[in-house]
Order: sequence, then C-alpha cells, then structure tokens
Amino acid sequence: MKLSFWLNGKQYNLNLEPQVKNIFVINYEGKIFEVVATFITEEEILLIINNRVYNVLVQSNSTAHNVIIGERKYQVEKRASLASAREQKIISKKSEVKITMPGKVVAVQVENGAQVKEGQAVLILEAMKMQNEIKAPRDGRVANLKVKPGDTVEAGTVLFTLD
Amino acid sequence: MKLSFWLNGKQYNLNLEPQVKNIFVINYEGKIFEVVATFITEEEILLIINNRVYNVLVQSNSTAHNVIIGERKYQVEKRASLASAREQKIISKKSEVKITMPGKVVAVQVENGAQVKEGQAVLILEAMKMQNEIKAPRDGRVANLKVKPGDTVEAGTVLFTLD
Amino acid sequence: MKKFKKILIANRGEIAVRIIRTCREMGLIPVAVYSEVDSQALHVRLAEEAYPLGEAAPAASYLNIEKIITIAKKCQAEAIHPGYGFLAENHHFVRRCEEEGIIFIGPPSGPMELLGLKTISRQKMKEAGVPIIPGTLEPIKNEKELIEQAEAIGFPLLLKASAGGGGKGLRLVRQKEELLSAFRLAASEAQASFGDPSVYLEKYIDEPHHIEIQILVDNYGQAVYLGERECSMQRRYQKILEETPSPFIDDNIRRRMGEIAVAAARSIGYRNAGTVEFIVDKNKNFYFLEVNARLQVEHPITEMVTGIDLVRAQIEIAQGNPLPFTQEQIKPQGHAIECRIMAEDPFQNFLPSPGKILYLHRPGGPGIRDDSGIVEGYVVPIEYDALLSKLIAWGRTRDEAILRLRRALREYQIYGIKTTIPFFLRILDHPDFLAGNYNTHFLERLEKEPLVATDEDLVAVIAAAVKAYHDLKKETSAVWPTKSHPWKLMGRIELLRSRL
Amino acid sequence: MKKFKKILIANRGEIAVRIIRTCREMGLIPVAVYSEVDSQALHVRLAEEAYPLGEAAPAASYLNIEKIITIAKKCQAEAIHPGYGFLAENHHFVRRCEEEGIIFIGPPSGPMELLGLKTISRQKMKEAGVPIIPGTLEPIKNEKELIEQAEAIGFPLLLKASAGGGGKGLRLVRQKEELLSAFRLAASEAQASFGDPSVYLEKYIDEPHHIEIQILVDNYGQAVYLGERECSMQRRYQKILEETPSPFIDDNIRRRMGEIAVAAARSIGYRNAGTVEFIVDKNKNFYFLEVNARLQVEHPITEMVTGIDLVRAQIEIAQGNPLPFTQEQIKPQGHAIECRIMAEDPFQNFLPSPGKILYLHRPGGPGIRDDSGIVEGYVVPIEYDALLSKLIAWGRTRDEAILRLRRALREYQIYGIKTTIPFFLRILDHPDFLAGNYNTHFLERLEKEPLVATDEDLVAVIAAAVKAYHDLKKETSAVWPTKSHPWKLMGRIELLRSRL
Repeated sequence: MKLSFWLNGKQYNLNLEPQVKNIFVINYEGKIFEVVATFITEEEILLIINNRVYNVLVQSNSTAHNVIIGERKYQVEKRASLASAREQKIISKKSEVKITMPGKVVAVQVENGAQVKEGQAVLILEAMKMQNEIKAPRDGRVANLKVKPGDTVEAGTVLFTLD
Repeated sequence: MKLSFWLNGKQYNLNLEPQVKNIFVINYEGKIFEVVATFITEEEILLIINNRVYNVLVQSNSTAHNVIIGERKYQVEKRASLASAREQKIISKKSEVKITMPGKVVAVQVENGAQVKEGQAVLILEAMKMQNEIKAPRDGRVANLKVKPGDTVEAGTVLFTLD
Repeated sequence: MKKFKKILIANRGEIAVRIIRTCREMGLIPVAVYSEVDSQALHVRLAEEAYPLGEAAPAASYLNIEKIITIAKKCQAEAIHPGYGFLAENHHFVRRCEEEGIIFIGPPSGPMELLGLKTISRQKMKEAGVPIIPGTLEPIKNEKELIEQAEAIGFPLLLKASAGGGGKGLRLVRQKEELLSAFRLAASEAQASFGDPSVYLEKYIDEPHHIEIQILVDNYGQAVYLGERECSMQRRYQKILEETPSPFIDDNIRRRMGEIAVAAARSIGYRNAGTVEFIVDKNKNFYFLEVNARLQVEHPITEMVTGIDLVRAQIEIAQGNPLPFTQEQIKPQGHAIECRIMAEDPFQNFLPSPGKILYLHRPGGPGIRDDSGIVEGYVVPIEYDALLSKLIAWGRTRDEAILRLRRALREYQIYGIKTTIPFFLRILDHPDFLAGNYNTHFLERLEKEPLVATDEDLVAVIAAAVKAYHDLKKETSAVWPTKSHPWKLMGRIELLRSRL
Repeated sequence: MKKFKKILIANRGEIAVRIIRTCREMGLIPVAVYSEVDSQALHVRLAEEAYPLGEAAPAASYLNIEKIITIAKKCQAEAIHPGYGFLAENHHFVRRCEEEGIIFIGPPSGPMELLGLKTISRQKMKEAGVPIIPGTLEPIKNEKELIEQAEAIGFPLLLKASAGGGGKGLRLVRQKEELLSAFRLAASEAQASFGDPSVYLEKYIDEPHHIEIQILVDNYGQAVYLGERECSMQRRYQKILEETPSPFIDDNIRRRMGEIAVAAARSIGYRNAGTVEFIVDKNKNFYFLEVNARLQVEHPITEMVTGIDLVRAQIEIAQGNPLPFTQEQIKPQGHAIECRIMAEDPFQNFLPSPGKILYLHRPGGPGIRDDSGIVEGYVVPIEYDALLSKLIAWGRTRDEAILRLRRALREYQIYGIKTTIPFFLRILDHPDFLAGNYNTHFLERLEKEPLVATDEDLVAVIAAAVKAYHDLKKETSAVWPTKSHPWKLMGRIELLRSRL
C-alpha cells in the first residue's frame, strides 16, 4: 500500500506491506524498515522499528495524524495542500474556534462584532478548578458568539467564528 | 427476584431487587442490605454492602459460585441436592478427573484398571517449570486413562475416570 | 491518650488513598466518602467503609460540612482527616468538629483562623522574630496611604489580598503609574473571591525561590522540623515539581530556616503537621510567606528522605501521643523528587483533559513511589482538580533521583486522556534543572524555548502509516463483515487507497 | 576502565525489567531479547532495542547460547546481563562470552564451573575455613562406602547430587533401612537430571533456617557483605517470601556470617555480585550450603535497607570500577520483606495458572516497591516459571514492614488468572510469622492448618446473588436484542427465574 504524508513541510512517500500477524515492511526511499506494531489501545502503539522500541501515541483526525513520542509532538499531515497552506500562513478567511475540552463559561471578554487581535482572550472557561483563556487564533472580527457566563459547553462546541 | 443458595450446609433464601444503575436491595430473613456493585471484569466485583467495601472474585460454574474474599474461598452452591450430597459424603460412583490447567504429561504412575487410594498420584503434569501430581480424588479403579508421557493436554481435558 | 478505631477521610483522589493506606497500616478503619462521579474511584475501592455524598459539585459533596459531620457521627468515626484542599483549612469546619467532639486531624480552629488572615499572621510572625517580606502590616485604608506606603517600600511591589491566597487578588506593580489601577483591580478581585476587598503591600522579591519547611508539633509543645522542600518549579503560581534537599541552600540556612519555622508555629499555638513557606531571594535571605495548616501535596519527598510516615505522625499527634522522635534523630538521607502528573494537555496550553482512563500502567522498581488516585476504567471528573498522580523518586544523590524519575516517567502509561508527562520529560532534560539552577521563573522561560529538533521525524511518519493502515482495516471490516467476497473488499480498499 | 554503551539482557519477565531500569538510570542502552510468546511483554516495552529469539521453548530461545551471542554481536552490545535462571549460572555460556570478547556481568567461567560441582566446592570451602555441613567430601563410590559413611554421620541424613541442585537427586533418609533404596533412587534421578549419577552425604539439620549473605567483589579483590536475607519461608524447596534482617540471628552471628561469606568468595577467585547460602541450625550454628553465582531473585530487600542498587553495582564491577563503598559505609536501615507473587492457584494445591491478564492494578504509596514483569493484556505463558511480580515493603521496623506488605497485597488486583496473593495474606496473619518464629518447616505446617471461620458467609452469598443476577441479565440481553418486546423479555426472565 502506498502512503504519502507531510511533516514539517517535507513529503514522505512510503510503501507499506503487511506481513504475518502484526508485522509490516515499510519501504521509504529504498530503505527497508521492519515494523512490529502492537496496539495497546486504539491510539497507543508499541512499535518495534528495525529492532528499536518506541511507545507512541497517534491521534488521527481528518487532516493529520498527531504523533507523540516522549516529550515531542509531530503533526504528520495527510494532504499536501493544508501542509503547504500552513507553510505559507494562508488560513481560510472564516474560521471556527472550537473547544477540545468540556467546561463552564466563566466570562465573555468581547462582544459579537468586536475586532480582536491574535492571542487576545475572547472567553474564559473553567474546568478542573482552573480558568483557561480562549484566545483568538488570529486577528479578525468575532461572530456567532452565543455562549454566556454560566453556560456549560461540551467538547467540540464551536464557541465563536472569526470573519 | 428470589434466589436460593447453600453454603457450608446452610440454606440462604434471598430476595434481590435491582434499583437504579448498579444498586440492589437484598432482603435476607427480614434484614435489608443495600448493595452497590461495580463489575471490574466479568468475575471481579467491587461490592459496597451497607457501606462496607469488599473486593470479591466470583467464578461461577453450573453448580456453584466460588467466591474469594481476601484469603478465603467460599463455595456458594446453587442447588441443595449437591450440597447435601456433599454433606453426606455421597459422591456419584463414576467420576471424571479433569485438569484445570494446560500442561505436559511427564509421567503416568498407574495403568488403566489399577485400584488407587484417595490422594494417590496417578499422573505427573508439567507447566510453568513445575511438576504437579494429579491425585485420585477418592478410592477407586482407574479407567479411560488415555494420555501418555509427552502428551500436551488442554485445560478441561478429562485425564481419567474413577469407577 | 486516645486510641482511634475509625477515621473518616473527608477528601478524594490520591490524598484520600494516601491516608487510607496509613490507616490500614495502623490497624484503623478508614471510611471514605464519595460523590456520585467517584463511586468507582480508587479511594472507595481501598476503604473499609464508603458513604455517598450525592452530586458531584464540590459545594454539595466534599465541601458540605454538615453532610460530612453527619456521616462521621453515623459511622462512629472518632476523627476526621481532611487531606489538603476542600475543607482542610476551613476553620468553620474545624470548629464544627470541635463542637461535635470529633477530633480534627490538624491544628485547632484558633490558629487555623489566624493563619487565614494574611496581615494578622504577618504581624504575629514579626512579633515572634520571624523575618517577613518588607511591606505593610495592615490592609491599605485609602489611596493616599497606598501611594505613601508604595513609595516607602519601592517598586516593583506586590498587592495581595488580606483574606486569602492562591493568586486571587494578587497584582505585580512594576512602576508607580500602574499602582492605582492595579489597586482597584486587586481590591475588586479580593472582594469577589473572599468577600473582603482589603489588600496590603509587599516588596517584590526578584528571582525568588520558594522553599518550605515541614514541621510537626505535638499536643505537649514538642516540635521538630523535617528539612526543607524546594518548590520553585511553578506554573501559574502552582507547584508542579518539588525536591528535597533544595539544591539552592546550604546546611547553615537549612538549620536556621528550620528553627525559625518551629518558632513561628509555637508562637501561634500551632499543633499537628504543618508547612512554613518562605520566599528566598537570590542572596539567600529568607522571608516568611505563609503557613499551610495541613498535610502538603508534596509531603512524600520528606517521607522518602526521613523514612517517617507523616500521615501516621499526624494521626498519632491527634490521638495525643507525644512525638516519638527528637530533632537529633531526624537524619534525612539521599534525595527525593516528586512530579505532579496532571490531566492537562501540555501541547495545547495545558488545557484540562478530563475523561475515561482506557489503559493504565504505572512504573515501579527501585527508588520509585507512586501515589496515584486513579484506576483504569475511572472517568476523571471535570469537577475537581486535575492531579492524577504523584510520582516520587528517591536516589542516593540528586543525579540518581533525577535519572530514576526520568526512566519512571517514560514507563508511565496513562491512556485515554492527556497528561503532563511529556512536559516533565522536558524539565528533566533541561541543563539548568540538571545543574540545580532554577527559581520560580524557570517554567515561564522554558515554555518560550523551542523544542530541540530530533531525528525521529521518520519514526513519526512510520507511526502514522501504521495507524492509517490500522484505521483503514478497522473501517473496511466494519463496513463489510467477513462473509463478503474478498474481491469486494479489495475493491473497497482500492477505493480507499485513492482517497488517501 | 571500560564504559559500556549497550547491554544485552539475556532474560525475560521481572528480572529483565529490573535490569533494564538500571540500564536506563545509568544512561546505558538496554537491549531485550524475546521469544514469540513474549512480543508484548513488559521487558520488550521498556527496552531501547528488542530482538526476537523465535519459538517459545526455552531451549530454542532464552537458553539458546549461540542465538544470544549472535544478537549481542549484531547489536554491538559490549556486555550481557544474564539475570537469574536460564543461562545465569551456565559456565559454557560464560566461556562463550569470554571467547567472543563480550563481558559477562557475573563471575568468570572458572569459579562458575567450580561452584556447580557441589562436592568440589565443599572441599574448597573446608580448606578456606568455611564451616560446612558434616558429611562426605567426595561422591560415594559404592554401597559399602555408603553404609560406612552413613553410620559415621548418623541419621537422619541427606543424599544429594554432586552435579547440581534444585531438589533433583535429593533424598532425606531418616533411618538405616531406607538408605540403600534411597541411594539408588537419588543416583538415578541425578543421572537423569545432570547426566552424572554421583551423590554425596550430608547430615540432616533439623528445624533449619535458610539464611544467605549478599556479597559484592570487584576486579581488584575488594569485597563487602551487605547483610543477610532470611529465606526460610519455603514451599517445595522454593523460597516464596524473604526478609532482612533475619528475626532469628543477632549482630554477632550476622557479622561472622558476613566475614565468612567474603572469605568463601575470595578463596575461589569470585567476582561481581553473589550470594552465599547457609543452613543455620536451631542453636544458631551455621554451615555453608552453596554460592548462587548471580543476582538473586530476592535482591531487592537488600537494596531497600542499604539504598544500594545491586544491578548498578554489578554493571560497575563488570566495567572495571572499584567498589565505591567500604564495609563500614554499608549501614542497613529499617526492615524489608518481599513476597513472590506466582501464577498459581492457592485454593487448588498451587496448580499453575497461565493465561491472559484481563485487569491489573498494582499497589503503591509509602514504603512499597513493585518489581513486576507483567502488563495488562499480557498472556502469561505456560513455558516459563510462574513468577509474576515481587512485592517489597520497607518499614522502620519489622512490624511496619509487615503491615505495609499486608495492606499492599490487599490493594493488588491481578484479574484473569489465579495468583498466590490470598496465600500470602494467610502467612502475614499468622501469629508465628508475626513473632518472627518460623523455619523452613513453617509452610508445610501452615498448609495443614484449617482456615479460621469468619462471619463473611453472608457477604459471599450476597456476592453470589449479584453475580447470578449479572449473568442472567447478560444471558437474556444476548438472546434477545433490545428491539424485542419487553413482555417477551419479561417472560424469558420469568422462565429463567423458575430454573434457579
């Protein structure tokens, strides 16, 4: 199976051939890697690559596999387009700001329509006894801000959009 | 739900009423027990009985629930017949001797048709680098002894019967 | 002298587990309480008795004084151990215990109340000859006084709430122009947090170390100190890693701090275990900061070097036993470090990460102690703090302790939620930390440092490839059960391949 | 002096994990080897590199000398640590390492070979002034000599194989009448086990204690002893629980045994870590039994009281470092106990219990060390020994260590297979054990004692009731999916009810 990924702007073309059980042979630029992969959970893998042992976490979404090895995180992207867009700092005009954790809205710092700067706090959410500022990921105008102090939000909720 | 069990020759008649979630009310001779039961696995249960905490293991077979609490094992039987039979030391004339662990037959000490005494070694099985004697559970005549040294046996295999 | 039979632990998580363990080792019956989200928690599993507190919100459960008192009376517990947090430093709770004849394992309500009032405890400490940070001894009365006092102390300075701590009502003022607006903000925050707008001024100590002394005081006035803990590794004013001995101070200062800590506690009639916190400036001058009138989160490092079980000491003092050791008998050995593993995502600005623990494997082996409050299958709730586990390493030397802690962190597998383990690996690799050269500013600097690149890019790509294959296989086998024709499956895989 | 970069660990299970941990702490690269049933084992997960050995049978994998040597050379490991068991005391393997220029972490092949020959090591020890058990110094030549020697020694006596140990070829002879038949059996068993029928005679020591001394010898002849371990808690000649210090001997005997152990090791040119085993009679006379020329299973209790990492000491000695401490600097503190948790069913005559670990929760907290070789999801194989985990407790006193070990055993949850945890709880509750009053006969007596009845019968019945309900619910929901009509389900439950 042929696979392509992008990491830090570089393209990786691999050929992955499953062998018996949980063993794979991966060919990358003519270099051969024998891989023994044991899935501990759906995201945590014990990998033995050419006899070297790695315990890795791989979280996948529609655009990338986020790989954590030790103290480092690698965003291995599935498509060139996004990767190069990121390279060129082109981000689509309108963007949604989602929250990855559930929490309680403690304060709303700006109103709908307000012009904000990248890094400016828009909301404060509380979870696990800590208050966390939700910041604007870029300059823009805040829209669709519907939450108010006291609201409980689920993980994945779109808190506001930036025009 | 009405349930009856026998333990150490004594009969226990209980009424078990499931409540919300994993909570039960058990009535035994007019005494009420509120039970919170969390199944950690299919056999290991965290039980809170009237606010007392127990970590118990319950292994069930067709005739009994074997309950381990701390260093003790309780054979809670499902039917009176067997329990009272056990009380009266009446065991069916013909009985099968099964093995609960897998292993390798190292030696066969007696032949088919041999008369053996309770506790006499019939076979030696090896597993996990230890040799284990398989003893006759009562006096009797050995029959259906089909294994031979070098054989590998699965858990549950009938090794021989006693007539 | 009273011998307890049963102790109620008015807490949850790792500290409830910690206290239960010592109760078991003393032959005491530990009684747990639990809110509805904690019914499968480790502290419930390990207790002898467990009583429900109802809904999860702290105010309804672990902060509900009357509910806890009622349970203690119902189960006939002679004493309550509050752990830390929740009701541990609530003098109303201490007083309720005293009224009901239940022994509170901690100081009496009098000193507890006094220690909550920051300006009053500063006055008391000054009277007792304890060095305090230069600043005001009374709350600021008005803006005129504010300006006079600020100029007398000099900038930069700190505005602090008189009625409490935890960073609430705290403002750093670097120059005179910021003073008035900072004062108004601090006062309104103090009012909101503590119902009392009073603030006072303290000189700001630059490049400070946060070092604390563990003390024990019995009911007969005997008191000892058990060495210090270096607590300068802080993020947003929260300690995340502690070690003992401190690589910053020497035996002379250590002894002086210990003696002053004991004097401070004696001066206010303190009892039981407590911690006297000091700020130490870069010239190793030290100043009283506050007393934590309870068992400290980081108490295990002191236990590791002294061999003394501090929870046992607390219970014995509460029973009325005299201290079983003298100051001379306390001889710390080796070095211990603790890190607080939190349910936070270090790659996403430390956002909290509650959720279900799908897989758990904790490290072991020589010199490693794991004080965790979690089990596999447990859902880490959103209602309480994010501390999952304290991992503690002991070594004959500081280097050995660091290397052990690092290897143990690499063994630790908490899957299903995010944890701060990767962040600790960064700290333990940092040359300044390895040199013992850090103060409370270390982490804010570390977070700005880029991660050094490694040659593991290809490993990450291979991991992604294996994951992609795994997901694809799962997807295809879910769509067509095994009975479907192989060629159909192949077609499906081909289809999917082109999508990748 | 050589500084290793990479060490191959020619073992599996908890001892491979133990060695990997120290390698990590020393900045060395640990290389694991694994048979096909161990590919998900903990020692593989924790290693830096891992090489497959092929099929599970020990002869094909962990005992395969040439395969292991080939891997060591391929991965460029400078040294091999053998752990215990498997190749650890195989002098052929040591010689192969020596030939290939790979450093074997243990004694040289010469002393290793000598120590395997029991009559020759008895002679050597006697020459060195080490007290040995009265008996013959040569194998018995014929039946005439047998009878003469036996009468000179007196009954009861032991027949032992000259070429090996582990209970093979061992026979207790209580009276003269049994002598000849026992001799023939022992000789044929010795022939079958070691390819050598020689046996020799030893006086049988009644009510014996089995006490051993840990020693370390560097390459420059410096040697120290690190206190003793009481190993009398044995079942079928296998140690199952060890403690230090021994509750049986005093400081004077302790020091004499230590000095003699060091002299014994020196007399044969021993190097690296080793253990000198003694039999101690009820009058506290001690006799040399054998030298275990390797790291001992129970080494952690010595580490707990001395603070010394014995694996690190082994590696440093193998690197050519001199011992970093003198005899005077070794000051054991407190008390440590280990229990060996086995995959055996204590309620079914200790039958082995291999299988999958469905759930695992290991204890933690103060004074507890867990040296386990298992992970959740791992299938404990039938091919190797049944040791799952060593649980070690340290306390300031023996009582504290026992109470800690007991509470930790109660926390331990290994589900899916049977373990000996319930049996250890019995031991730790026994008045004779608590009094420190036991010898190698303790367990055979304990197993004959009936369990004291408790008032938990009703708890067991309630547990059975809850389980019965759970199984019933599972069964019914499996038979009819949720979409079936409620009344149908109710009917089914009614039907089942009547069957119960």
